[in-house]
Amino acid sequence: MSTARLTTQPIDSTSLIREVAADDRGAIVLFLGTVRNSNEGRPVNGIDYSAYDAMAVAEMQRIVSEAGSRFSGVAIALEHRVGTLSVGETSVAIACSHPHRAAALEANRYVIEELKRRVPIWKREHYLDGTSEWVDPLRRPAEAAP
Amino acid sequence: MSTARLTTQPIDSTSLIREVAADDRGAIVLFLGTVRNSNEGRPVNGIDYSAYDAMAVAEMQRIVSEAGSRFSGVAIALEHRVGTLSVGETSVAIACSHPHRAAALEANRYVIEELKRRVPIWKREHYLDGTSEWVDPLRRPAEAAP
Amino acid sequence: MTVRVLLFASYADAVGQNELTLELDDGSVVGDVVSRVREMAGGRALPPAPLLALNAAYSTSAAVVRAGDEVAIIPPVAGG
Amino acid sequence: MTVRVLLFASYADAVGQNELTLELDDGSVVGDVVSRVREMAGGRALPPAPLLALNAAYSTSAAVVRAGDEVAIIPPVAGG
Repeated sequence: MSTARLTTQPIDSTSLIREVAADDRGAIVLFLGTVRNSNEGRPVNGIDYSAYDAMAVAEMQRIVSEAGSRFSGVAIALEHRVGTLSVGETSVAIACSHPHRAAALEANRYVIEELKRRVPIWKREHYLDGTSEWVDPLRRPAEAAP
Repeated sequence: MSTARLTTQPIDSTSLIREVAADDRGAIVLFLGTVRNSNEGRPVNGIDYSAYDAMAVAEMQRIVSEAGSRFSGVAIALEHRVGTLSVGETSVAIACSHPHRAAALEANRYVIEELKRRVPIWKREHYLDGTSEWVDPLRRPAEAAP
Repeated sequence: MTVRVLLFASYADAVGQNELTLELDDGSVVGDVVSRVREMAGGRALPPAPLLALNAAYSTSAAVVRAGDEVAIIPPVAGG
Repeated sequence: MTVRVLLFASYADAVGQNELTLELDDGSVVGDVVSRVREMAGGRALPPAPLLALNAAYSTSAAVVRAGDEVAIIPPVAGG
């Protein structure tokens, strides 16, 4: 009922929605994380995402499975992209469906918060001035992460 | 930055996402309400949605405007379909974007909850047994609404 | 004076009309429209204090109506 | 015994490698791997108590490692 995967290809959010849609589900919530053109005031022109692939997939699967226990009846499709992404491209997509809206919304939120907290994925931001840096979310205000 | 409208045509959720996407927005949240194949245990094969058109549009615009005040910087595209819908079809779509995920998720939730509470739209459910009924959400448990 | 009255969904079904015009005395309020509709055939299916709108915005029953206004009697909404 | 050690992102840059093998005494724990990596050139860029994984699941530094295990030293994650 739920899937989690890494991909090196552009994410097709419509196909994620199709994966979780079903006639007994009245609510579908899709979350897309996209590459922003700036971070903490610095102009960004792209991000390299890398992962500890095997563990990232395992951890993503654990998260969707936990969400399935917390929000009984939810179906989830989770996909995270790795590689070099340009501004505006989707890095992560989460589609959740449920008979009722509250669970679909809350399951989606659970998945994105847990993903950001514990899935071993890293990003190196490339700035317009030609420099680049590994992003460390612990070194900046929580509000700064998309 | 935000729009709200009624339509008699199938909702194109991809175009709603495009309306709110922008290079400075790291999070996009799409909510889809779809017609379920049952309600309170009764098999459903379709729903007629009708609206007090002028007021529904005005009220939807007030809601997205309120969301814009509560969640500064959010962009919202809200579309509700009226007419006869089959099981699985989308009756309402809400796309919210924001630089950060929390505001995008919370704005989306605000819009769907307020829409259900106050936008003058009604639905007549058609059941598999050939009967039909106006839906009155006040007469049944809150959990029963999608 | 004349006002336009809109009925929807189950209320329109009960009264058998979705739009009508009423002649009201000057100084009438939105609640007077409800009383008049409830006196019509089928009108008792409407609650005594339904949701109301005046010119496409929610209104109290005490709001004063003017010639040409549009009053809507709003059944429990069920959008989404 | 031999264990495989994985480094990522800023930690891999600091040490100049993303994968290495270490010879450890029997009974060694995951924390011993961190100590050994911190003794390597560039290793002081790693914190003394980083996030750790043993065979692709989060682990404490006290977990015992066995021959053939895969230990990963995990920089602050930044997915999404």
